[in-house]
Amino acid sequence: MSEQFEPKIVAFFCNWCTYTAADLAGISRMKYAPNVRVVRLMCSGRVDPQFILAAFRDGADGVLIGGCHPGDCHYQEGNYKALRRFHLLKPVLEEMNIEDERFRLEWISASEGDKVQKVINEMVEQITKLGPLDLEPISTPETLDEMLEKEQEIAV
Amino acid sequence: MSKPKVGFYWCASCGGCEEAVVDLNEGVLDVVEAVDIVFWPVALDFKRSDVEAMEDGEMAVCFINGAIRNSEQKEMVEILRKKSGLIVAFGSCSHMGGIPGLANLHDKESIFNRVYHTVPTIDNPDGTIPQVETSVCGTTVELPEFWDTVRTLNQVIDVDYYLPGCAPPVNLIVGAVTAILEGKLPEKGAVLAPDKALCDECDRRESKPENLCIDEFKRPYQIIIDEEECLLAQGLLCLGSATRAGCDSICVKGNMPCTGCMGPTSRVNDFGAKALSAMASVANANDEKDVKRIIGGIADPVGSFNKYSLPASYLHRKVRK
Amino acid sequence: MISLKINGKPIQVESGTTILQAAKQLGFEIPTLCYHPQLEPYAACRVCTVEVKNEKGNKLMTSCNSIVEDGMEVQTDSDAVAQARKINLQLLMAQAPAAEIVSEMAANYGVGDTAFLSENAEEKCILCGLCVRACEQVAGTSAIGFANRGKDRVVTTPFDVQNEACITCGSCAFVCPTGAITMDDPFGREVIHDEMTLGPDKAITVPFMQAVPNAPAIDTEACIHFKTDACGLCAEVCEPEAIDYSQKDEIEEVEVGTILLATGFKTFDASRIAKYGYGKLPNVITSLEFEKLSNASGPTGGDILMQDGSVPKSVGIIHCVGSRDDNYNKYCSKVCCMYSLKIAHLMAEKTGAEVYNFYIDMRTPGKGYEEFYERLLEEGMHLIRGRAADVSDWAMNEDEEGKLVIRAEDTLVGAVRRIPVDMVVLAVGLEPQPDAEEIRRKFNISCSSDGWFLERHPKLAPVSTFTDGVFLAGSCQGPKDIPETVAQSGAAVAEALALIDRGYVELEPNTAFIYEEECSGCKTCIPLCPFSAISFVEDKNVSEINEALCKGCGTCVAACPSGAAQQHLFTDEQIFEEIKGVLSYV
Amino acid sequence: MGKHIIVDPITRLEGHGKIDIILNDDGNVDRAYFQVPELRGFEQFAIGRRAEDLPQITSRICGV
Repeated sequence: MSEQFEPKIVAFFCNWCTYTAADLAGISRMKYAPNVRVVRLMCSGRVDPQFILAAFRDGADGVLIGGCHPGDCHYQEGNYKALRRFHLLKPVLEEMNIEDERFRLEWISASEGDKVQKVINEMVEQITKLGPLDLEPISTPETLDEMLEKEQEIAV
Repeated sequence: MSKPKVGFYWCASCGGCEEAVVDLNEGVLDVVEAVDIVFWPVALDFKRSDVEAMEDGEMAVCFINGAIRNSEQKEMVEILRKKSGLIVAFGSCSHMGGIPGLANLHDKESIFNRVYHTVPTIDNPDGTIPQVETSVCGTTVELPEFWDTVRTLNQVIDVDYYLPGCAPPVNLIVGAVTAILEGKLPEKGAVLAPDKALCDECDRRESKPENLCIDEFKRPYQIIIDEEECLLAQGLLCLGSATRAGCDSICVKGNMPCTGCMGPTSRVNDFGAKALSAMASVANANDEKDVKRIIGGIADPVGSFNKYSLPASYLHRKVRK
Repeated sequence: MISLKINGKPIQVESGTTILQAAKQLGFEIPTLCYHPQLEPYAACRVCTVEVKNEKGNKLMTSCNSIVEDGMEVQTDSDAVAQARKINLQLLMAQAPAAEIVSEMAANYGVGDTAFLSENAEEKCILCGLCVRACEQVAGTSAIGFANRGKDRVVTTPFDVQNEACITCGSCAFVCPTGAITMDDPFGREVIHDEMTLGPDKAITVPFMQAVPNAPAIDTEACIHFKTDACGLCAEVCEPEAIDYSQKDEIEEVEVGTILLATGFKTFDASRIAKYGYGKLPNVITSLEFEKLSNASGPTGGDILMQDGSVPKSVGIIHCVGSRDDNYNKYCSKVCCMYSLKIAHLMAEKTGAEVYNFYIDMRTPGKGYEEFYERLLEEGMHLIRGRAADVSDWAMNEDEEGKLVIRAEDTLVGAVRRIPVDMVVLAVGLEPQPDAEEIRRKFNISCSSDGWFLERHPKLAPVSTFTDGVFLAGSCQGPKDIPETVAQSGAAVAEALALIDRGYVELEPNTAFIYEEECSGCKTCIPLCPFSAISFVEDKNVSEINEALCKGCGTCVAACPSGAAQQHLFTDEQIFEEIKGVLSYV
Repeated sequence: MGKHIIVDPITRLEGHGKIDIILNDDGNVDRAYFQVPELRGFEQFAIGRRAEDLPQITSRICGV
């Protein structure tokens, strides 16, 4: 590849802590890798595992969930639910050959703009090293033949 | 007026779906009364060439069961698509990939290697594996191309309706056939089953507590399963809350947890992820260590949550490395 | 009415009055020892003897227990009376040679010594029985009484052993005329620094200074009446008859539209930091105990005294006790720097002692605060920058002998210092109330990780909470000083009034809702809601979300296994499209 | 070069099947091949599943 690989990372940030922290990072003019595409949710507890898998299916190379620190959730316990789902989804991704570094859950409080910067930069660096997530697109009747051709190349 | 023509075909499946048709018992006579079955390999002697000879759209409807995992199946379903007015994906395998879809946790190479080389019962001293074409006596014998990825029917051809279940429950089949005959079909793409989860029709639903929190996930051999109480409340991984109703909860009636063969309800896209979310959410722990302990009690999450739905899920197959 | 004459003066008194009471009404002083107006007279000491003349003739009588009669003529200081008192006093002196009040009284009658034999020169008890009567009539316990007869008579506990009937009320010591009974600190301390409350320590108190309402109340834990059903003196002496023992704490239910939480803080328990010696070393006190000592209406009348009653010559003040410390509380308690400086100033002013402040950083933001700090520097206060390592009574040299030694690194000098002082004041930090978690749950609000109640937004809604209509004021929300508390309380009240005025509550736009026709009644969502907004509708077999309670986090939506729960503004469909959208560009 | 007869699918029995019959010039059967292209890989994907799931999984080898 002549072009430098630029990973796409989808980040689900909770409105109260991590999204605000990302704002703060911006206001503080902290520079971080531009590879993150943020989806704002009210709470990390709203992150449905479907969203994470959908992000991977739709071409994300990594997914980051950002929530309030334990005990700090603005909705009291939403981040704990995120934690539970995270730990059940992890082995699923592992079995599907999706590397550990591609899926992260981080507690970032509204004041931790620097942590947003650090986590994102770290993740981009790690995923750049790993390369693109080579998840085969799901075929449709229209794309099937094209995909089968590719599949044959791989099999040979 | 001639009777509508109907076909049945099977792809990567076990034949259980055909059995489900037979399970109509004497009801099958009414079906035969109402329609002409023009293709059904398990029961009737029609060949591929007979199908190819049909006019396009000649069949009113074709029920196809089984996942699609080789070139022959693709060719067949493509032909059937052309010859049929409606295509109904029949059973979990054509709906979501079904149990054969679990092969998407592996690839062609490892499956061939296992099946033709390392399985203890194999005797294959030359180490041959199936070839698509083999020249024999001046002619060529062909085998279908085995795919790397198992696909659902709608990933290969356009599908009009889905009849879920492994195998589809008889009453749903009757309902579907009646709807087709009476022309009372819902919007294209619909699943011909109730759009509520199984808890709705479960006999044990009243024993499910309102404040269900699970301290430990149990496996069926670890406990003596109470025959009245909600299975999830007993700690068993019952996916009834995520699975479409319509099966009359036969597994739960047999004192075993629901494993999700009917697939998700209409608002859910990825059955496994949603079932996983629901199960993880009720784990009764906030501390990371306790969360890991309780969640760790769910063995084989991929196989448990996507037993019938892996090819239809967002990740649909293992990432190649 | 009874008419009589005392020392020639006529008087009319109610029948049943004693001669002593009648004489008092006329202003004649009759000496007494065993008499107390609130106790039954006993006439044990007999120094109240008077001469009474009636139709039968002259007669010496004890005035404390003799009832007046019509036509009586009483002489309170005739020769016969003086002679009788002399004899009585000599007898009492022999019984209790160490009782100073008796010797003084005897001296008034010209008696220097007793003619009678004395057995115990140390004896103070005159066997007047006041204590026995107080114990019986006031305390209602009879924990002490007379034992033996004649010259062996003593006041003691039954069988002369310690007994549990005693409620340590101190009535006996209070009434004892000779000081034979005292209530002493078992460790011989003149001043007890600990066990201090903010208010006076009597059974009837105003709970604390500046209490609103500023009315006294009975502390039922301390009141004798509530222990033994006796006493009741306060009701006897209270003229407006304001005392009502039957009043009880009542729980009243009040329906309100807004609630203001101002549950405050608790101070850090200094004994948790063992190295500072609080509770073990004498004269190590907390800042709050200093406040009590310094209080003009406190136990020492505002004098700063050490346990032995002397004035300290040098004092160390250790800042940040329990604050800014990874082992205890990480946060800054905000008020301690300023109050420590105030303590330093008062300490120097009241005692003239050398005052050493050990601080980490001097935090004096606020109007006039920095100026106060400057003033202290000019006053010559010692300010040592460095966290004190420990306080010990281990002396390394003569100067440190008998002193408390504070070891600290002086980071400005770059040396470790040992500073011997007489007294150490620990500037304890602020902590959330121990029941904050319970209150939090009750009101469905959040706490920050430190345990302080969490405001809705640190800048945009600093006095609101996540429960509409519940507001925060004061240090339940985090450490703050008085002006800040007053300001915040004002803001909270204004917010509450604004809500009352408006009369309705605005709901979140992003609440969750359930498609009833798709809900299977699996109940997964119900325990997940921290706001108890989801309930189960039995007859429909579906869950239902109360949008007035829902705060819109969406946790239930993410968990709903059939997708029947959705969230306004954040539906699954919207988010899936958003994911597609953010990934659509390169 | 003889004739190549293909019977596809073989019917009225369970499972997919195809028969290739190659006749020699005399019209006699030279070679006959019976194909069962019904490979799904149970041998491989059953590994790693929960033991209690295997009765359910393996019963899907043949449902007839």
